[in-house]
Amino acid sequence: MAEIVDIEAKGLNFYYSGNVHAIKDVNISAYKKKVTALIGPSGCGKTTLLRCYNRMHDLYPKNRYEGEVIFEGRNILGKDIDIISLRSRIGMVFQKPTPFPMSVFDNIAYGLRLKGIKNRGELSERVEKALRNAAIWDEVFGKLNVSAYELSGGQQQRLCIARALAVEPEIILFDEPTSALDPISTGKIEELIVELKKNVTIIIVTHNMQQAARISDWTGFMMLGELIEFDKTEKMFTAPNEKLTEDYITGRFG
Amino acid sequence: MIQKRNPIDLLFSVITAGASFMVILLVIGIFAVLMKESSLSIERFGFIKFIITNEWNPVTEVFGAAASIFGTMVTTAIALMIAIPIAIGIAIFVTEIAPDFMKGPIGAAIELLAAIPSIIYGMWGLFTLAPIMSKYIEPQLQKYLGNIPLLGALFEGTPMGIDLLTASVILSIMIIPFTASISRDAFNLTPSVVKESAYAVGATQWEVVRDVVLPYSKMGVFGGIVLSLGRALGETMAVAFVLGNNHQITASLFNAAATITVTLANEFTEADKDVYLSSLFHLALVLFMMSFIVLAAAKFLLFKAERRSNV
Amino acid sequence: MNVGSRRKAENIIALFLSFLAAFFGIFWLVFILGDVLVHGIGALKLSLFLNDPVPPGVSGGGLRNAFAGQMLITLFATFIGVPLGVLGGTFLAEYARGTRVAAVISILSDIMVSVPSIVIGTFIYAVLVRPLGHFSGWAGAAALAVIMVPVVLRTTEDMLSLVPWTLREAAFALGAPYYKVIIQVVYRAAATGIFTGILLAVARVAGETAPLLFTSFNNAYFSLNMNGPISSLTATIFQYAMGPYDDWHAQAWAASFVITATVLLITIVGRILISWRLK
Amino acid sequence: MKTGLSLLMALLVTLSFSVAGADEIINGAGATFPYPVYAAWAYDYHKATGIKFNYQSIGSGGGQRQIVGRTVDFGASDDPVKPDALKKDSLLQFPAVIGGVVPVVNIAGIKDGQLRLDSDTLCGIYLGDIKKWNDAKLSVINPKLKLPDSNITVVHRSDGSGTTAIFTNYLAAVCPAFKNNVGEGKAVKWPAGIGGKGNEGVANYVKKTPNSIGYVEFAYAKQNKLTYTQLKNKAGNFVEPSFDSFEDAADSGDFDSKKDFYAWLNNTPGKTSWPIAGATFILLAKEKKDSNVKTVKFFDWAFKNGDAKAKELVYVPLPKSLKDKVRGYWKANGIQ
Repeated sequence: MAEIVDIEAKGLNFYYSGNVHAIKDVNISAYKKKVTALIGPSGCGKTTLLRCYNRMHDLYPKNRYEGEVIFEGRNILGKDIDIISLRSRIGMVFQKPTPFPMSVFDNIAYGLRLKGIKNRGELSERVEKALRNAAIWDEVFGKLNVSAYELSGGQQQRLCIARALAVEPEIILFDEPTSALDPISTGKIEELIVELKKNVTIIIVTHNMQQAARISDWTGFMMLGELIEFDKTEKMFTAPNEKLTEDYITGRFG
Repeated sequence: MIQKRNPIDLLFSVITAGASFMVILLVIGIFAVLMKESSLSIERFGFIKFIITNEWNPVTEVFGAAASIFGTMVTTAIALMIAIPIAIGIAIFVTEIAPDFMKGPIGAAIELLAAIPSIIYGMWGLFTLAPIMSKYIEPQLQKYLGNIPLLGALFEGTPMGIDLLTASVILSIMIIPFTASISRDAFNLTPSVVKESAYAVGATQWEVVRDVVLPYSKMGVFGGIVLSLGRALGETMAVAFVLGNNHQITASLFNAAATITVTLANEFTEADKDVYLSSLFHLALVLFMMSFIVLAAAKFLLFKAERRSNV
Repeated sequence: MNVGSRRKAENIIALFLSFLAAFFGIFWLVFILGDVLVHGIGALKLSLFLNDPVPPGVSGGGLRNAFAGQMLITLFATFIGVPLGVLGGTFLAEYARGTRVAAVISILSDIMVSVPSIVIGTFIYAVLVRPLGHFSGWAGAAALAVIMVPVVLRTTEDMLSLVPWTLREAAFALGAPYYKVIIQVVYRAAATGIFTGILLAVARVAGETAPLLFTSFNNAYFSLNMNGPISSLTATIFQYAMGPYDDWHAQAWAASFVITATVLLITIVGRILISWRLK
Repeated sequence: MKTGLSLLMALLVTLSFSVAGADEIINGAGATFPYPVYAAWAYDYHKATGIKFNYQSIGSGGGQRQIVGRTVDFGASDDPVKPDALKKDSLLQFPAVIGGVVPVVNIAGIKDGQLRLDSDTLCGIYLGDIKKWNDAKLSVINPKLKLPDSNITVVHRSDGSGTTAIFTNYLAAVCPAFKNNVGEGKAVKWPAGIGGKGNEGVANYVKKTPNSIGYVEFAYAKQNKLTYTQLKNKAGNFVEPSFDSFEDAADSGDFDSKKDFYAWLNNTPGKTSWPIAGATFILLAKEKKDSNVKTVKFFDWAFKNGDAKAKELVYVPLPKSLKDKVRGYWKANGIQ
C-alpha cells in the first residue's frame, strides 16, 4: 500500500505573541487517507501544531510562523493563501462540542451555504449524507429542526464532525475530540474516525495513548515543542527508537 | 449543650432583611404616593382619557398627556433607531475587528463615555449641536428628503435646531456608549472555541459575527437594548435643553415638543393650581408605569428565554 | 469562485460598515469631550472655587456654593444609600439565598435601577419637601440615596454570590455564627468588588440633575445647612447654561468640566479596581 | 481609617446642623422678571448687612406655588394675585419694582429699535398667522426696512411666568382673536413656537436662533444686547422701550393697599408710555412672622438704597408715594 503524503510540515517553527517559541523546527507528514495521531505531555505543542494546519493562529494577533506547511504543492503559510477557502478544505473538530446557536440542520448546512449552495434539495441531501457519515443520522433525523443544544454531549460532538464532513474536506483535524465525553460516546467516535479514513486524511491530537494505538496509522510524539519521534503506530508502541518516547508510552512520566 | 440561635445573628439577619425590604417598600411607596398625588387629576380627567387627550392648557386647567407621551415615544424611538446599529457596530468593531492595540483603549473610552452625566450631553447639545443641526444637517435633510411624499412631512418647517430631531440625536449619542458597552460584554461571552469552529468551516469574519456571535449573544444584546430604552424613556437633562418645550403633536421633526420628563423638569416647581400639580404627578405616574412595564416585560422575556435554553 | 468573491466583498463591506459605525459613534463622543475640555479649561479659574456667585454683570463670581453643596449632598446620599444597599444585598445573597423573596427583590431592584430619576424627584417632593415645608439638602440627599440603594444592593448581591460557598463552610466549621462569617470572611473576600460597585454608584448619582431640581433646589449662597435649599453643580449648570449671560455659560462649561473629570476619575478608579481584582 | 471616617462624618453632621442656627438667610423664589435687580440688591445687601437673600428665579407660577405650599420664605410674582385668592391662601402681597416687557428679535441687519410692531402684528405673529418676516402687514409699518423672506421662529416661555402673564394680558386686551383662542395667564397653550425656561431661557433661545422673536423683561434685553423693537401704544405713537416710557406707564398705575395692590400697567393711555409694563410683587405667608420681618427689612433697605441700582438695570423704582403705601401696608399687617 503506497503511502502518499497529503500535508507536510517542513522546518516549521511557531511563536505565540510575546515570542513564546511553541513549535521548534518540526518536520512531519500526514499521509493520505491515514490517521496520524499526535501525542505528548500537556503543553508539548501538539494542539499548537494542529492549529497550524488550518492557520487558526491567524485569528489572534502577533502570532508568527516560520518554515513551511506544504499542501498540494503549495506552502499554505504563504501570505497569498486564501485562508477562508483553505479552512473549507481542512476541517476541524474541537475538544468540546461546539454546535452553533441554530438548529441541527442549519449547523450542518452552514458550511454548505457559505459555499453558495442554496438549493433546498441538494442541501438536505448533503446534510443527510454528512449525518450518515458521522453515524448520527439514526439518532437525529427526527429532530433536524430542534436546537443543536438539545442533543447530548456525544451527539453534539458527532454533529460537529458531520458539520466538518459536510463541506467534504480533504483533511480533518481532531483536537482531543473525546476528552469531554463518556466512554460509550468515545467508543462511537473512535469507530467513526476509523470509518472516515476511507475518504479523508485525519490528524488527531490525543491525550489518551490507548486511543492513539487503537485508531492511528502513524504517531508523532512531541515534547517541549519538538517532535521527538514520528513513525508507524505499531513501531512506536512496540519498539520506539527514542528513550523519551519509550518512557512516555510506558507511563514513566507525563 | 446545643445553644439557641445567637441573638446577634438574629438581629443582623433582621436588619439586612429590613434593608432589602426597603426596595419593595420604595416601589410600593412611589406607586402609592404618585397615585395619591394624582388622584385629583385622575378624578377630573380620567386615567385613560388623560393619556389620550392632546391638551395642556394651564389657563383653562385642562390637562392631557398625549403630547408629552408622544414626545417621549418619538425621541426614544428615533434615538434607538440611530443608536442600536451604531452601538452594535462599535461592539463588533471592538470585539472582533479592531487591531489589538485599539481594542483596549476604545473599549475603555466607551465605558467612560457611558459614565458622563447626561446634563453634559444636554448642555453640549444646546451650545454645539443645535447650531450645527440648524445650519448644516437640517437644511440638507429638508433639501433631499423634504420633497418625498409622506417622508417629506417629517422635515417640514423652519430648521431651528431646537426640536424633536436634535433632542433625539443627543439622546442617541448619549445612549450609544451605554448600549455599546453592554453589547460588547455580551459579545465577549461567546466562547472563542465556537467562533473558531465557524472559522474552521471556512467562514469569513463577518459570517462568524452574523451567524455565531450575534445569535449567541442576542439575549444579552436584547437586555442591553431594553436598558437603553429605559434610559431613553426616563432621560431628562439630555433633552431638556434642546426640545423647545411645546406641548404639541406634529408630524415634523423640526418642531419643538415636550417629553414627560422635560415637562416635569420645567413645570413641576411652578404649577400654581392644585389640578395642575396633580396632573404633573399624573404624568410622573404614567412615566413610572411605562418604564416599569417595559423593564418588567423584558425581565420576564429574558427569564423565559433563559429557562428554555437551560432545559 | 463567484460565491467566494461575493462573500469576500460582503465581508469587507460589513467590516467597513462596522468600522464606520464605530468611527461615527466615537467621533461624536470625542467631539463632546473635546468641547467640554476646551471650553471648560478655558473658563477654569481659581475664583470659581473660592467665590460665590455674583449678580449678572458683576465680574469675579464663582461657584463655591455649588461645589460645596454638591459634595455635601453626594456625601450624605452615600452615607444613607450605601449601608442600606450593602445590608440589603447581604440579605439577598446570604440569609435569603435562593429563595423566591430574594428573586423578587432582586428583579424589583433591577427595575428600580432604571426608574427615571425625575420620578424619584417628584416622589421625594411629595414625601419630604412639601410636608416639611421647605426644600432641603436632606431631600436632595434622600433622592440620590433612593437611586443608589438598588444599584449598591444588586452589586453587593452579585459580589457576595461570587464568594465560593466552601469559604463559608470553612468558617462555619470553626464554629462562627453566620453574622461573623459574613462580616469577617465573606465581606472581606468580596470587598474590592463591593467597593467598586459603591464607587460606580457614587459616580452615577454625582452627575444626577433631575431629582435635585425639586428637592435640594438651589441656593445662590454658600451654605452647609442641609436643612435648607442648597446648591448643586448640576442644577447650577442647568440654570446657567439655559441663561443668556456669557459669564454664566463660561461657568457652566467650567462646572461641566469639573463634574465630568470627577465622575470619570471615580469611574477610572473603579475600573482599575475591577481589573486589579480579576488578576 | 475607619475611625477617621466616622470622625469626619460626625464633624459633617454637627456642622450641617449647627450652621442652621447661625445662618441668616432669607429663601425666596419666583418671577424671573425682577431677578437681575433682586440679585444686584441682594449682593449689596449682603455686603452691607451680612444677611443672605437667596432668590431663585424659577418663574412667577413657581413663586406662587411655593409660597402657597410654604416651601419658601417669600414668593415673587409679576402676575398680581387677586385679593380674594390672597385671603384664601392667607397671603400678603406688595409691589417691589416696575419694569417693562419688550419684544426682542434676531434678524440679520436689524438693529435696536428699528423694527416697528403694533398690537395687530405682534398678535398675528404669536397666533402663528403671520409666518414670514416679509409679510405684507409687517412691510406696511416698516417701509424703510428690508425684511427677509424667512420663517419666523416664535419663542415663548415654557414655565409659569409673570412675564407671560403681563404679555398675554396685553395681547388679550388689544386683540380679541388672542383672547378667544389663547387667553391670558402665567402659562398658556401657545399655538406656535418653542418654549424657553425663564426670561433667561427665552433670551438665550432668541440669541441663538436666527429669525426669531421673543418677549423678555427689558433688563434681559439690555444685558444680553438683544435687539428690541418699537411698539405702537394706545395713543397711537410708536415708542421705544426706555426708562422714561416705562415710568410713563407706571405713573398711570392705580395701586391700592386695600386691594393688596392688585393692578396692571398694560396699554396705558399716556402719549409716550410703553404699552407692556407691570409691577412685580412679593408674596408673604401671613403666619410666617419671623421671616416676614426679615424679608420686609430687605425691601425697606432696597426702597431706601436701591433706586440707583434699579435704574441702572432699567427698572422703575416705586414712586415715593407708593413706597409709603407699602410701608403702611406692612405696618397694618403687623410686620415691623
